[in-house]
Amino acid sequence: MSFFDLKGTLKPLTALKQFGKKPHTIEYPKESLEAADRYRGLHYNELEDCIGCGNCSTICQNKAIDMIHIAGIEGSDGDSGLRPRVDNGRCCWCALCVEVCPTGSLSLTKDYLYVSEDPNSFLFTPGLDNPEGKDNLSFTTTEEESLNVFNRVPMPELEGMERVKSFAEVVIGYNEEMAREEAARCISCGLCTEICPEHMHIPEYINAIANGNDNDAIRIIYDNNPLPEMCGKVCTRRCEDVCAIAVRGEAVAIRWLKGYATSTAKTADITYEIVNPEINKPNGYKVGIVGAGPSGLTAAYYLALRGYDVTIYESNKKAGGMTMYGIPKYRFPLDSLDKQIDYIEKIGVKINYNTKVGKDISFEQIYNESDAVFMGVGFPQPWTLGIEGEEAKGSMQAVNFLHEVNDGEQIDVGKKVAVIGGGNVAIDAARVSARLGADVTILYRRRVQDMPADWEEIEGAEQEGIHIVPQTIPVKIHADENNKVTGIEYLMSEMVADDKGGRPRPVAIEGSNKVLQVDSIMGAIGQQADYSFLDGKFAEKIKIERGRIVVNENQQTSDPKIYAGGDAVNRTADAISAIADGFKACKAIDKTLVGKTD
Amino acid sequence: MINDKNSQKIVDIIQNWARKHSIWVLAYGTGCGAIEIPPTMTSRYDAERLGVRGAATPRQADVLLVTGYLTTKTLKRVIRVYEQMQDPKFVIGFGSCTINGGMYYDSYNTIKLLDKYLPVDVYINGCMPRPEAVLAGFGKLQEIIAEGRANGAQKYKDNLEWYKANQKKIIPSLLTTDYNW
Amino acid sequence: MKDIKAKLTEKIKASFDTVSEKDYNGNRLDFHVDVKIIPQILTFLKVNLGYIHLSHISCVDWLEEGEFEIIYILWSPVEKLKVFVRTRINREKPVLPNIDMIWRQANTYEREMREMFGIEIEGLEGAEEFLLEDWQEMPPMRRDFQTEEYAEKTFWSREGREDAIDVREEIIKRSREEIPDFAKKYSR
Amino acid sequence: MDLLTNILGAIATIILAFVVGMSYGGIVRKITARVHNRLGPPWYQNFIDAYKLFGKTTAIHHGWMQIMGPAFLMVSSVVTLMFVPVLNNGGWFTNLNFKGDLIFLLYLMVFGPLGMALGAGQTGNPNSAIGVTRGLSQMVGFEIPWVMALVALMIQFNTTTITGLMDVQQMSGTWLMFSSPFAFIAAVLAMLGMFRYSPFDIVGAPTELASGPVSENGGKFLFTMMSSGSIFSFVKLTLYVDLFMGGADNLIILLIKTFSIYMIPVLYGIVSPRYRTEQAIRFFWGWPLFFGILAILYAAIF
Amino acid sequence: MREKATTLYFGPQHPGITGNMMIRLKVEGDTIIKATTEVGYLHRAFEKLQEKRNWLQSFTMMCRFCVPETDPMEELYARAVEEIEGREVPERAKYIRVMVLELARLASFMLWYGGQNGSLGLYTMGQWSVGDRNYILDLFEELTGGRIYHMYIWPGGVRRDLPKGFEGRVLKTLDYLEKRLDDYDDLMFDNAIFKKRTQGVGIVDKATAVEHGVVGAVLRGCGIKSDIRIDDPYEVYDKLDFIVPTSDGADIWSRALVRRQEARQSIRIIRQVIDTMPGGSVYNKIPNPQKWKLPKGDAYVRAESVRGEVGLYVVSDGGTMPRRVHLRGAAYVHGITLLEDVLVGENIADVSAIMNSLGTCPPEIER
Repeated sequence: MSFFDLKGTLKPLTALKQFGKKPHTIEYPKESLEAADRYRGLHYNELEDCIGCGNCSTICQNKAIDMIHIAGIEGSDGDSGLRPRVDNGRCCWCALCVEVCPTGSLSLTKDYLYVSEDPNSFLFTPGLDNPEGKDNLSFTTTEEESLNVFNRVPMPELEGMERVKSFAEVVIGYNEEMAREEAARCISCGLCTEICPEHMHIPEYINAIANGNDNDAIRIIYDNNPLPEMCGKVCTRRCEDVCAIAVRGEAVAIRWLKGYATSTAKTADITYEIVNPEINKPNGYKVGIVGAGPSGLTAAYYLALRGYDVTIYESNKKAGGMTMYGIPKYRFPLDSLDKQIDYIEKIGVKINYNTKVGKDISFEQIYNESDAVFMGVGFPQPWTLGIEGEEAKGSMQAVNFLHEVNDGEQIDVGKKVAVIGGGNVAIDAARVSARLGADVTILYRRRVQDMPADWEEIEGAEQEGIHIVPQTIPVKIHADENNKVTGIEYLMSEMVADDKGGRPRPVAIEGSNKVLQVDSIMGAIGQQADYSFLDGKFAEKIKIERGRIVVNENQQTSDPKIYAGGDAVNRTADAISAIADGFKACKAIDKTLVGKTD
Repeated sequence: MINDKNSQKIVDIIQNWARKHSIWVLAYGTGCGAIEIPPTMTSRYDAERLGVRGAATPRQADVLLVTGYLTTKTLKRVIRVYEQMQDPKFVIGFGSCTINGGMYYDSYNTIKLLDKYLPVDVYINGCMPRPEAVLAGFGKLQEIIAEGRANGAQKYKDNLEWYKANQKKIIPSLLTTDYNW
Repeated sequence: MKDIKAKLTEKIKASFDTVSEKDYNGNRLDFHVDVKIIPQILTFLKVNLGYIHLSHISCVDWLEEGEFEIIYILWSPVEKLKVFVRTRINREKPVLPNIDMIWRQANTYEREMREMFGIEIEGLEGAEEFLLEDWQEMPPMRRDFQTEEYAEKTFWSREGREDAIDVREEIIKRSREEIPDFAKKYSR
Repeated sequence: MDLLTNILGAIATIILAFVVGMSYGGIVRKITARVHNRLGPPWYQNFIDAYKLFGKTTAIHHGWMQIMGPAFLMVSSVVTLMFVPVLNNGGWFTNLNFKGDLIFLLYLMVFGPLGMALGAGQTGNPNSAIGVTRGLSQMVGFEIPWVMALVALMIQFNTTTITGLMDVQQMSGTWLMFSSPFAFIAAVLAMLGMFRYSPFDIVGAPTELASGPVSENGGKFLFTMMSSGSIFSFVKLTLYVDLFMGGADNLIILLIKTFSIYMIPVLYGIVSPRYRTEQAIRFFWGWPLFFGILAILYAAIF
Repeated sequence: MREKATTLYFGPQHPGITGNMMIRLKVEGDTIIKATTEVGYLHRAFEKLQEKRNWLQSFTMMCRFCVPETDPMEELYARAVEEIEGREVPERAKYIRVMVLELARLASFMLWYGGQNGSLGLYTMGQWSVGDRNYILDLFEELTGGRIYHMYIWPGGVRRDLPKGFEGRVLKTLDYLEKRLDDYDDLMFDNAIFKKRTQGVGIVDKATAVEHGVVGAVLRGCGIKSDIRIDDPYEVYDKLDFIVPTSDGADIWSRALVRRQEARQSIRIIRQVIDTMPGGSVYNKIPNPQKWKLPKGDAYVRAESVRGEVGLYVVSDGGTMPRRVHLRGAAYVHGITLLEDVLVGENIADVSAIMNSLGTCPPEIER
């Protein structure tokens, strides 16, 4: 230490120069800094956009977020009707809830002042309690930033022009690694299960797949669906439409995942081993089932599990109904179906093939022999186009065409084919025709985006070189002198908004006639039922409206002993609804019969 | 004259005004929220211009800032400190953890509800609250002091047994001296 | 780095025969040793091999295997190598030798381990209570100690949140779905 | 009549000292704040604080001695105030400033801290006890140069009264800070310790002793200490002005002079860390003592 | 009272204590003859809680380990998880991480400036530096959305890219701070009294340092050149040019000198980072957090915080939750055994200064 540290004494005094400077102080109540653009303040939830998936509640490590009912918000398909409420006595402002919100409805605002005397006043429903927060958003997530994985694991498929060379399955299926990765995308909200007609336990089996327990997944799937492999390939998968991830991204591939899980059980025996179904002792009741379609098989399977003696009467030589005969094999290979039918038969279901009810066996006989009858007869009869020249050779119905192809018959469709319609059947017929070597054109009344077929199917068709001509109304089929189809004449149409608020109607434009030269024409504008097997007595007894059998919520027809399901009953006309019908009928039958004895 | 009701009222108003503008905060960083106290007290936000300043010992302090979570070990000291403070005294619960456990809701060592153990006058939400929020909390406290509603200390005295029972539930070694100050 | 590791392994193996090593990418090398030779091997590493810096002591409770794993992490400022000395001890009667005469700060780690895992450290000085006070339950860092249960039992939660509904249950209720019991563990 | 005037005068003096001392405290807080780059409290903040402290309950007692501490402080400040002439030529009430008061004043000024020491020791708080020990040690430190400065003045001008020294300045027209500069320097350096601003605030250092002697005193005790401190600082400032700056003819000049001399410890305090006790004593027994001796030699030779 | 030893409780409620802990001091006069620390006032059982949180949820806890400097903890966790999982981090994210870490260091130095001087009674310094620290916190708020708890560096990168024009604002703030650091020097390092108070106080010599496993500025303050950023480089520190200051005094003064230079080095590093920052993405997305599993394994990662080396040991058992997360803060070593030993023979007036100088941070000790 120096004798006297003058510098050390005087230098600090320079600090006093700060006296004259402007204070740095922000006089808070009078003025305040605006919070940064990313400030993580209080929550805001866009109640309209929120679907109540509860992912925010799950990610919250502090259990700060509750899902509650809010007056005025009713749940519907794809919306649980619940909305998050934040306990600000727990919230740590980490914004993980925002990062995982699949819809992007939840965000944070720049507001942070929340001061109160009352400790019970810190429950806070974002969006409801701070509607003004909308203009004050700070921390939000875009699709890229979000922690949800919005991109589906791409499904390996055959190349477009490669496919048309054979009937090989187009969709190759996930391998294990892909399936795990895809399953890991699921946020397990369960919104999908509500819209699924069968209410399959979707999040559970997806989680099982994600955890690597494929066998558990199979068991969960078989809990209420005996034809999962079929569903895994051709289901209309309404679940994926309401998938929470689908709001901003691509839905979890629920269908493919189900397909993956079931495909891990290679044979019916293995399936049997994995599912290890608990079969009740025979309870002495007999159930007759008309039609071995999805609904009939489902009812049969679950009734058999419950100890019923079940017999199915099937007119064709193979079981499966429309899934067998209506779906082309490149979508749903034969061995896959066989495996499932084998498995169902293993449980103890008897299937009488080539037995047409009404012809080989009378409905009355079944009725009398059984304690309950289930009708899963479907819509085997196609609608005809109802235009001139329809009876010409080369003009056929797509359903019949598919049936024959699936039956193994060789059909010559010629070089050029026109398919009329926009549903899945139309696309199927078109793609099958393409595989038979034809150049196919699809004619549809409305626009492409109005087509009821799956977009994947439409895309697939386009990749396979199929032309789609929208907004066309066929008016006439041209035939040559041998009554062989040579072309189809159609009018172009324009879409006119419906006055009643329905979807726009196509209206033909006069004079826009065009002719397309084709060798075959396939009509695919819908099917109808064939109730000819019902004898007079039953025909009166069973109430039928607009071609559909009328049933109550238990699938019971107007005859309490007769139950019905499938396309002949429901309007959606897809396999999963049929399965749901079968399952419901099974439960109702079980309740009626077993419940009666109890 | 002091017993006269009206003059008592006037005295109260003046006194509350003085209390409102002179808030001495006990320097006790009980939890992580203490990190936002220095910015609040220093040049940027300068709480002193509102009359808020630190007090070194509980005897001199008016406000106990419970800055965040309280471990059971600290709770024991905080209770002791609170009881040493002289009336009128106030407690500000600072941060989410004082309201319902916050991030530490399942920790075996932190309490969840501060108001079970101490009478809390104002809660400031946040994890952690910004200095502005802290100042807003002081503002709220000033407001209720001015209105004469900040009577946490009285509540503590009135419900002493209830508070003591709650405290003893988690602090077996709580000193059982009488609360006589 | 490879040479250093090989040389080190060789030296260790020459002095201690029951040691097995595991190599990792980067500057890390693991030694699995028996608990009895812990003080010797650590002293050897510090004094003879220049691993003068005790970076960390950690304890992992492998409840399923009935063992505690103790990991001593050393660092040599010269060789720039992290050496993990790992040992396993029985979970039922855990005893560990004291090493705070080798590194003074080990005392803190050991006091914490004693309190948090209930591991007895032979000849350890310092107050029994380290982080906790009046603790009466089992050592809290053991995996079978259920902290949420304990917290729920001991500290109250604020009321008013009972109307919370689980989304999955709401959906199940609305669609009248029945989930089999074995599937429930996969619900979120 | 005389008695009444005296009593009223005394009360007026006390009020003046209180108000000025408190305001100075507030202004100091403001100035400090501005050097800190912040806005600071309003200048009347100390009044609010004092009033609030006065309104606080004091429910805890550590025996009579604890009350004695603040009481001693208050009494000694007030009594000291009575002995210090506020303005020149009896411009303000003369109160008790009789002949020979400078030596008496020295004793009086020690009286308060001693009483405080007793009171603080009684509280049982070790921080208080240590604080008091430090306070007394430090007092020993700065008291010596301070006494030497005063002794030098007394020798130089052959008077032991403040009024006498004031008269000397009035007559010569030169302030004592110029006519006996060494004494002034010694006194100013001692003043640094007397005001207990940094670097000599170890007594009540919050980061070490949790405010030291006053740590057990809140509410009315603290109010008493605060007001007595304010009065006492006014006393000390007035004394300095009286002794070295020729006194003041009216209140305005008094305020200006006292304030400017007050700024010395305040401003130096703002930029200084604090000395430890022994460092503080070493400081006072270094340069201040040297100047004190120099002052006495200067006085003796002169 | 000079003769007999008194027991003095320093804390937990004490303005001079850093954080919330207690030191039982046995004093003779003003001299400490024995010091016993008592910690646990801030034990929140993070490590227990993290066993019950999944890998992403655990990340939010990391920053709360030590409040004065939160980012090294986040970075450590992210790095440990990345090491176990083998996850790549985009280059830009690494640069941003370094920038955030250094800004955090700077902010922490500011706090230290305040604490060190506050403990010695120079409150002006605290008012300045803690006030100026707000400018860094403003930057943090802009970048991360939080002033104190950033929760910004997470496994796979950083949460968001830099806002527009952010680099410019950082540079502007740095320019300002650099000017202020000179002011601080005038007030603090040129101050005779500060020198007197700190020189020869709180000695940690080389032998003690090795015996106690001392790290960081305390180690550098006794002449040993050691810095994790150089010795065991992480992120992009090996590509940056900076010096590790050392000083031989082994007392508070030399540690202060070391820190003073380190603060300037931090500024230098940030400038370099901004100059050389590459483009690209900042975040290698993690899978759905609910189902995010890490392979079995463990990792021990270290970083250099203001207080010294912080280490994090993370064990994964292959599940969605950590098996064990164990933090070793610099204060864990400095705050208990070292502090107890250093305090013996010192004056009680210096306790607070020594604690600040050693970087005692109770939340880091107790976790």
